Order: sequence, then structure tokens, then C-alpha cells
Amino acid sequence: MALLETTNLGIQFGGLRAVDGLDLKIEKGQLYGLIGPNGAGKTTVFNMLTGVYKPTFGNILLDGHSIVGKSQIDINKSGIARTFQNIRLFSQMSVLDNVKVGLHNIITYSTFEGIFRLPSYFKKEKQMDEKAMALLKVFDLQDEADFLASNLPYGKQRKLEIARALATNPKLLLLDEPAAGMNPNETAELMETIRFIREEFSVTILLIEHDMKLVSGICEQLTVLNFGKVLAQGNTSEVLSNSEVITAYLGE
Amino acid sequence: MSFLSYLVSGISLGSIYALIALGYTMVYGIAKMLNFAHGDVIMVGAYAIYTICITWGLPPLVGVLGSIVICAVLGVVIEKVAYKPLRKASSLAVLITAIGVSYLLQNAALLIFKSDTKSFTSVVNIPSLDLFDNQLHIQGETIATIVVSVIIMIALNLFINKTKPGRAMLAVSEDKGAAQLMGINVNSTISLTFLIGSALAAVAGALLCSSYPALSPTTGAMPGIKAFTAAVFGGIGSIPGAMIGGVLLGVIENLSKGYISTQFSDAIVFGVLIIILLFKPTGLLGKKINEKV
Amino acid sequence: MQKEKRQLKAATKSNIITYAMLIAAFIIVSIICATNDKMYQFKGMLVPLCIYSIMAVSLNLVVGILGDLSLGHAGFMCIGAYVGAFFSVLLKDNIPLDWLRFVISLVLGGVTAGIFGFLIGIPVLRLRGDYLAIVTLAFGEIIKNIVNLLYVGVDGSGLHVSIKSASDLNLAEDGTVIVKGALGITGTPNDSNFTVGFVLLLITVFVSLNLINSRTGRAVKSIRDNRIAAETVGISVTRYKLIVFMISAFFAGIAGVLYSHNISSLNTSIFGYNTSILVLVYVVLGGIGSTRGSIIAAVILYALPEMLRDLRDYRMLIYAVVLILLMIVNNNEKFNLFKEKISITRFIQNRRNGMKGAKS
Amino acid sequence: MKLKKIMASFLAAAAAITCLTACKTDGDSGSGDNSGDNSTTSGATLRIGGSGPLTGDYALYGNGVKNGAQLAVDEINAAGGINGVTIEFRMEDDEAAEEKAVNAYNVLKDWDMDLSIGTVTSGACIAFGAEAAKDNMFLLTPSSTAVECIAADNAFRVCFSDPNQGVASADYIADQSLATKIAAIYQSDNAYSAGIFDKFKSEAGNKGLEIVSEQSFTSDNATDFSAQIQSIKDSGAELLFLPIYYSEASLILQQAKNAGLDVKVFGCDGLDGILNMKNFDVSLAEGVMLLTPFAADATDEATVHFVTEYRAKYGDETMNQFAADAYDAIYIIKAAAEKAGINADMSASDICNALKTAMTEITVDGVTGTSITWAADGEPSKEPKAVVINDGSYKAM
Repeated sequence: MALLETTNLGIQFGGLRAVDGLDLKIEKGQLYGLIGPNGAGKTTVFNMLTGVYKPTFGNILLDGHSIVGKSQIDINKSGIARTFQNIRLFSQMSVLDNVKVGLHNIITYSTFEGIFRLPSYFKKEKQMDEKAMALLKVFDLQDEADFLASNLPYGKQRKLEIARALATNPKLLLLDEPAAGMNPNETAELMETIRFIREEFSVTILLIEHDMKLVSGICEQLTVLNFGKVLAQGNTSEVLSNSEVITAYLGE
Repeated sequence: MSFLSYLVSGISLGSIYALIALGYTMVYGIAKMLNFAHGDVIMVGAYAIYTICITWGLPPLVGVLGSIVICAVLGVVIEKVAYKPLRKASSLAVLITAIGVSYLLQNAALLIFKSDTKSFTSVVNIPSLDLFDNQLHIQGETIATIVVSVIIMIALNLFINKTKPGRAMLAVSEDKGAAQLMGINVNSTISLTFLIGSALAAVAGALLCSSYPALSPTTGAMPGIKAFTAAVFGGIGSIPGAMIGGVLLGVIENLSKGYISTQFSDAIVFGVLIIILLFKPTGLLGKKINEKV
Repeated sequence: MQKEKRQLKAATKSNIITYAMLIAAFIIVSIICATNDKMYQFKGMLVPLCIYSIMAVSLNLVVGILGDLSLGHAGFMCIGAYVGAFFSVLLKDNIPLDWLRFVISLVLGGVTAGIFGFLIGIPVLRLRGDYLAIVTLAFGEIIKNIVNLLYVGVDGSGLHVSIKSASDLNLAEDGTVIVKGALGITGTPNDSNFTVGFVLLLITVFVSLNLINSRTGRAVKSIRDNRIAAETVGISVTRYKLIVFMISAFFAGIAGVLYSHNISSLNTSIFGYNTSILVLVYVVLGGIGSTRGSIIAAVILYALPEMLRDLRDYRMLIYAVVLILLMIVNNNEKFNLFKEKISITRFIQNRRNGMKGAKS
Repeated sequence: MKLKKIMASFLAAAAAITCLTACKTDGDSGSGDNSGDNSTTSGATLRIGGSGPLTGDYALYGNGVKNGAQLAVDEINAAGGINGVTIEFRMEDDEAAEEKAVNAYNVLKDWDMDLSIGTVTSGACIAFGAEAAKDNMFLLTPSSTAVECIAADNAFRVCFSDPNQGVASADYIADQSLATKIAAIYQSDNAYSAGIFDKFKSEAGNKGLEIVSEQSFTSDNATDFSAQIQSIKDSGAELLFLPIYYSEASLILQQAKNAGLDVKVFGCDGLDGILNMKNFDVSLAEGVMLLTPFAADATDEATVHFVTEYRAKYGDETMNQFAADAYDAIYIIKAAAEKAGINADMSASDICNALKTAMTEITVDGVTGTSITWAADGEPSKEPKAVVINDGSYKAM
């Protein structure tokens, strides 16, 4: 069974069908790319998958269970985490705390235990710190743990967002343009990291990206969207050599 | 006939709220701040007219014009001295400063004009209307208030949409940074906003005290809060919204006093406000904030 | 791992400074009180200072930590004050132990205010920014309006409630009116004193700081910083907003009980939006989000007009000017750089770093 | 980062406070009073303290009391003081708030107050009075009308109480057959106004008066009365009872005239001052009846003297019943102190005990009444005066 399967997924804003009849099938462990020109509806797909928007029609199955109509919180709990195109960090909190917020539903104790500092508080906080630091280390952020998130340089902010998403222990990680604004060296490094986290956290990854080098370098499968519709779908190399894709997307 | 009478006085009171709310909403739209001192500028305007017309005995028109000039200058000075240094600070910091300015104006007025309530002479010289066999009585002040409010609203709308400085205001309210890049002088646009807003406060002060002729240093405080409520009610930042919000607030207030209870009128008015905001969380004409994800 | 410890330490260190500051203040004040016969003004201000500090610390939870602007905090104080005073006056003769009656009053006042915080929190959840501010203001005014018209009396047959007038209560001959409309409640036993106020302030600070530095506090702060991101990492905005509104209202209620047991005459005039704004001023001036700052600002700004009494007619004028100047200076970049230079913490840190350097 | 910022900013603030405290200490070591003209050393003077709203909404009343009392103090000192002792008067601002009144009380105690004239407004006076009762500090409030203000045995007042005014008004209206259908507008969030109205209502029932319309307003909603007036117009009332303060009354009269509401108007002492309102169109108040102990254009010697002196010194703004009550309060204290043989060396508590007895033994002729006597419960006994406004001045009825 595929980890994520959407059938005839679509959404309508007023008269505009932003996404129309999307069929996606992502197997467990895959690195899947979603590409397409600006305004093709890629981020809207993410928003439907994470419950920000409710699809107008179609279905989304995660591990065989429909998640349509569930709240963002429940969807996150059932295993989908994401990053944002325009970075959304908790800017006035420390880097470490950003990741600890991600651990919110993984390591829990009640408000009461927190206020009255019962033993469980110290135990759980310690666990959280350890786990969060381990995650930060993966992204080489351990030295900035007590910086304010807003004080991090841009590239590191992107990494922190991924770390925070991973902290929620997702089965499926959605990355929205993770390489945006990075220089070639950073992008190369990011590719390594993405591969690494897939292995390390055995997580399936769906990413939106414009950087074709990154897409062709790490994605195994691709779906190309154009004006909300699927233009091509399949193996990365096949899709990228598809003439329609090249005309519509690469603009030759 | 009682109903009409409640309605008319509600509209009259509401028009004054609307005039004050226009000033609130303009400043909010452009400077993104709640100018809590706006109500007290009204009080200053009213004292200016009082001094010019009653103490010095000059004609009402001179008083109103003088008051407009004084308030406009005061508004610009307040902006330059108290708010401009805080342009980059959090909106709460500016709010607190505005409250400080409000205290300052009230207490300065207390020192200058003393604490006694002064009776105001109406600056409006329009005969009152008697309709339906004298069943319905409409004061000249009421007519003047409604007419002036409508004229000002239309003029303001034209000014903002049709003139260059007006469009500069729009641009600044949309995006300060972009406006600056387009060669708009943001500082002078904000100053202009305060100038117009405070001039409107002077007009509101003249009409408020003509309709309700009692003047003391705290005269502006409560209408200020009510107008703030009205501005939010109509959708803060929206000029027609301020107008509609103000008039509706006045009408609801008077109808609830007339038909439900005078004792609970505050609770009723605020209750209605809460209910409406629950259904329209950004006010009647406020822009729906769609956060782009 | 080392970094992680340091991070933990930074929060703990800040908390320790706060507690140390409070306790030092308490000791100094106690010594002053014990050694001076007079200084009535100073002594009289101590309980109000605790009350407004509690108000500021609790409002800071909503404004600073949750990031919502509330202009109705005095409404919760009003509820606490009335519930607490009503209970105390009602059972003045039935509960012989003063402290026990006061503790029950505190709990009742706080809990009732907390429940109202919850109720008001529900609709408010849909609103943001200035719209939320105006709704909290409206709630505060509604509470004030209704309490103002409330008459409650007691006689042999039980409690009588009216919202019209004392004569509508239809009390028996032996009945007494406890809540008297606009006149409010008079004759509340004087159970508040500085020690009680201080202990309550300490509890408020304890709960507030522990809340901020816990899983719940992080969730709340994440909502403040980015609501959408918070939801996608599985944080329930509703739940945490309500928790904060409730806890904040609870302590405002406690402050109210303290207030009504400090002064023999209780009516609604103090609980208007002016007081809500006053407390907001404390929070903002203390540095939004800073518990310690809220307390210091509350103390300074409450004491300021009292200290200025000798200036007579000019005191409120000067207070206003000081307020404006403080806001402007506090937000001035050059001044902030200067403050950074003269800051004690920095001085200590530099010295410590210097010592570390010497050792290695 | 943030922490440091806050710390440092408060260092600066703390420095400011230290400086202020220092100023305060200086002030204390001096006479502490800037307004009193007689700053002799504390042992040889009798210090009278009071508090009231000198700023804010009710500043008018506080300033009236302050000036009225100061006028009497200056006169008494010029004439040789009380029992040869100079008196000093100090008025503190309480913004009509309970808490501030207690602060004011403590400030006055630090100033070595020997006795007090309490506070101007009721709520504040109850709070102030409770503190005074604890210290057994004598209190004679000029203008706090709530019953509870003088509940303790150390407290007396110059003015009538709320119930007294409510009952007296209803009795007067019924006895003079002024009207049978009554409408009222009162201020529901004001203890004075709501208190009078409550008693008026029950007494009106006893006297066979019918209250056909019962309207109210709050301080937050005190500009537009058209709805109330319209309701009253519809109710067919013959008389409008206004147990409120005059600034709202002036608005109500104006709006009633605009709405064509033609009824008799009856008010209490709160209406006094309406004729002194700067620029007020006195024709609006034509025919208004009020129960007030003080009428500024009364022709008796005491009133003429008070009005002339007050006007010369403080102008007309605050010349109202509050000023007159305060002026009387000081003279009443003088009379009681002379009766009790008070001197400046006595402790505040001794003074209080002596005055408590003396108060019940004296009879005072003042601006606000003649042959005023006091019972031990602190209530004054004097004739209520009803006046009617005629051609812009009071005429006795």
C-alpha cells in the first residue's frame, strides 16, 4: 500500500480551480518531487495535504486512511509535517525551543505538572532537550541552540524549519522549496542532508522545488503540475525528458 | 413617532461618533496605530471654539476655522514629537504613548481651563424642523451634523481616491516600504494624515458640543472610546466602515435605551458589538484577512 | 550538551534574579516598616503595589506570552473583588478564623474570575488584534455595567438578588443588603496586608514563570510567534489560548479579592477600561513578555503619582510627560545601545568571560 | 538580550525614583504644605486634612471643597485661630477613587494631621473613613452623602444624607401637591444619585405618587439623553425628578427643551451650581425647583459674605454647594473645638474624643443652614431649603 495516495484531488477558489484532479501515489521511503511553474498550484497541494485548505473534491489517503476534513493538528499527529515556502519559524523563541515545540505531541506532560514542577517535568524536559539537541546536530545547528531563531542566517533558518518538522516524528515530510535562496554549495549540502534524514528517520519526503539540479539529483519520482493539472508523472529522468514538460515548464 | 424620534437622535449621535471614528480610522489605516488621544483633540478643539467665540466674542465661523487650524497644528505636533520617534517600535508602545498624550492633553486642559463644566453655545445656526404635526422634532444641530458628516465622508473618499496626496496615503497604508521606493515621502504623508484627522476632530468637537453643550477637560474621553468602538465595528481602516459603524452604534444605543432599558444600555450596546464581531470578525466593512500560507 | 545546559541556565538564572529581587524587596521593606513608626503613605502603598504587580504579571501572560491585546483585564479583577468581598461579608460572623475565610474568599474569587476568563476566551478565539482588544474592552464594560446594578441581600430565607433596587429585594426585617448597586459592598473585613499580598505575588510569579518555561508555555509562545506554523506542528490554538485566558483571569481575580479586602468600600468605578489600560501600560513599559519588568514597571508607575503629590496640580501632567518620555527613550536605538553598555548583567558576564579566559 | 535591556532600563528608572523619593523627603522635612499660607512649626498648629477629586471627572467638586475650606481657614487664622491656635489645611487629590483616598489619608497622616474633613465623594469617604475610624481620627465630611460614610462614631457630616434627600424630595412634592405622575432620570453608577432615587422611590409609593418613567444613565453614557426624554414624554409625566449633578442636568434641560418636553423639574443639591455654569443659558433652568442647603444669591448675611469673599479669591467656577459645605465644615470644627477646648498639644485621638462629645452639643449657623445640630450618629439636623429658579436666580419657595 502506498503511504500517501490522492485520488482526483482538487480545490476551487471562486471560479478558479487551483488544483484539478490530482492523482498522486507516493510509496513509503520515496523521495518525491512536485514541480511546475509559479502559480501551478504546488503549495495549494501542500495546504490540502496538511489541512490548511479543505479540498473541494477528491480524497487523500494516508496509510490507507482518509485525512480529508481533519484538522491541521490531527493531520500532523497522524504523521504529516511540513515546511513553508516563506519561512515560518517561532522567531522570538530560541533555536532549541523551536525544535522542542515540534516535540510537543511526542513527549508530553500536563500544564499542571509544568507549573508545579513535578518530577515528570524534569524527566520529560531532559528527554526533550536530548532529542532536540540530537536533531539540531543533524543540521549542524547545535552551536546556535540558544540563539533567537530570527537571528539565524537564512540558510540555517531553512534547516531549522526542517528540524522542527522532523521533531513531530512524521511519516511524510513535505518540503516547500527547501533550497530557495541558497547558493550552490549550500544546495549541495542540503541534498546530502535530505538524503541523510530519509535514511536516518526513515521518512518519506515530498518536496516542491525549482532548482532542477536538486530535483534531478535526489528525487526518484516526479509530478509536474501546470495550471492545477498534472502535466506529467513518473520517473525523474523520464519526466524531465518529456517534451511537453520541457515546453511548458522549462520554456524552450 | 417615538421610534422615528429615537432613530433620528440615534443618527445624530451616531454621526458625531462617525466623524470622530473617521479620524481614528484614517490614522489607523495609514500609521497603523490606535491614536487614543484623538478624543482629547476633540476636547481641545471645543475649548478653542469656546475661547474664540465666547471668551473673545468673535463670530462662530471664526471660532470653527480657528479651532480647525489649532487642532490641525496640534495633531501634527503630537505626531512629530510623540509618535514619530516610535515609528519602528511595536504597535503597543505607540498605543501607550498615545495614552500618555491623552493624559497630557486632559491635564493641561484642567490646568488652563479649570475643572468646571462650561456651557457651550451652538455654532450651528439652522432652524429646527418639525414634522408630522410637531410629533417629530429635528434639531438644527442634528441636521448640520448629519449633513456635515456625509459631506466630509464623500470629500474624504474623493480626496483619497482622486488626488495625488490622497493616493500617496493609500500607497503608504498598503505598503510603507514600497511607497517609499515609489518616491512617496512617507513622513509628510503621515503628517498630512494627522493634519486631516485632527482637523476632522475639530469639526467633530464643534458639532459634539453644539448638540451636547457641556464642556469639561474629560469631554472628549468617552466619545473617543465610543468612536474607537465604532471604527472597529465598521472595520478599522475603512472610511465608509467608520461612517456606518458610528451611525449604527448611535442608533443601537438610542433604540436600546428607548425600548429595552436605560440601565443596561452600555451592556446591550457592547453585547451587540461582540455578537456582530463574532459573525464578522473584521468588522462590517473590514478587509477579510486571508493569511497566505 | 554543554550548550543545552547553558540554555537551561539562562532561563533559570533570569528566574532566580526575579525571585531574589522580590525577596530582597520584601526584606528591605519589612525592615523599613519595622523600624519606622510613621511613613504611613509608604506602608499604605504596599498592598496596592502587590495588587497591581499581580495584575501586571497576569496580564503579561495574555499580552506578552500569548500576544493578544486585552483591554478588559480590570473586568476580571472586578469579578474577583465582588465575589471575594461578598463571601467575606456574608460569612463574617460564621467563620471564626479570619485567615480561613480569607483563603476561601481568595479561592472563590480567583476561580470565578477564571471561569469568566474561560467563557470570554471562547468567543474571543475567533478574533485577532484590535478586534480582540475591542471585544475584551466590551466585556469589561458589560461586567461593570451589570455589577453596578446588582443588589444582593440576605435574610432568614436565604439570598435575594435584584438588578433594580434594594427595595426590590423584598428582604425580611432582619435582612441585610450586602451588594448595594452603585454603592457596591461596604464593610469588607480588612484581611489584606503586605505579607499576604507579597505571598500571593510570589505565587503568581511562580506560576507565571513556570508556565512560561514549560511545554505549555512554549506552545503558547509558538502561537504568538506564528499561529499557522504552530498548528502544523500539532499545537491546538484553542486549547492553549483558553488555558492562558483562564490562568490570567484567575490571578486578576486574586488581585481583586486582595483589593476588596484592603479597602472598606468597593464599587465598580475603579474597574473601568482606564484601569485595564493602566495595567497594560505597566506590561508594555516593563518590556512585553518580561515578568520581572512588569512588576518593576507596576511599582514605579504606581508609586510615581503618589511621589509627585507635592507637585499638586501639576502631578498628573508630569506623570503624562514621564510616561511619554519613557516610551520614547525606551524605544530609542541609541539609548538602547547606551543601556547595553552600562548594563549590570553585561558587566558581570564580561567579567566572568574574562575570568574564564584567564583560567584557560 | 532582552533581559539586559530591561534590567538597564529599570536601573535608570530606579535612579529616577530614588531622586523622587529624595525630593519627597525634603518636602516632608519642610512644612509639607504648599498651599497653606501659614507654615508655622507643627507643634503650635492644628492640622486639618482632607481629600477629594482635584483631577479627573469630579475635579469640580474637589476643588470647590478645597477652596471653600481654605477660605474659612484663612479667615479664622486672620481672626486669631481656634482657641488662639493657628490652623493649617491640606487637601490631597484622590480622583474620587477609594484606593487613592486611602493613599491620601496616609499622606495626611505622615503630615501629622490632627483632624480631618474626610473626602468629597461617598465611595472614597467610606474607604477614608474606615481608616480614620481605626485611628480614632475625627472626621467631618462636607459633602459625602452615603449613609455608610459616617457609620463610625468618629464621623459627622455637613450635608444631608442620600435617604434624607430622597425622602425629603418625595415629601415635598407630595405635600405641596406639585404633581402625581413623576418621571426620574438618575445616574445608575453613582452612589449619590442611585441612593437618593432608591429612597425617593419607596417614599413616593408611601405618599401616593406614581413613578411613571424611571430612566437612568451612566458616567460612560452621559451626553445624549434624547431617548430618556422621549420615553418620559411618552409616559405623560407631570414632573421630572433629577437627583443628579448639574453638568448632566444642564444637558438634560437643553435636550428636554429641544424635544418639547414641558414638565416641572425638581432636583436635589447636586443641581446647585447650574446657574454658575459659564455661559449657561439660564432660561433653560427657569422654574426648576431644588432642595439645596445653599443658594449663592440668597441675601442672608452669611451667604453674601461667603459669596463675596469666595468670588474675590477663587472666582465663580467652583462656587457651589460643595464649597459652601466645606466652608461651613471648617467653622463647625472651630465651634466644636472651642466648645471642647482643643489645643494643638493634644493627640489626634484625644481631639477626636473631645470633638465627638462637643459636636452633639453645638448649634451652628452657617452658609448651608441655620441652627444646625448634630446627633451622635453624625447626621446634621437642619431645615431643607427648597428654592425655585426664577429669572436666573434662586427664590425661596
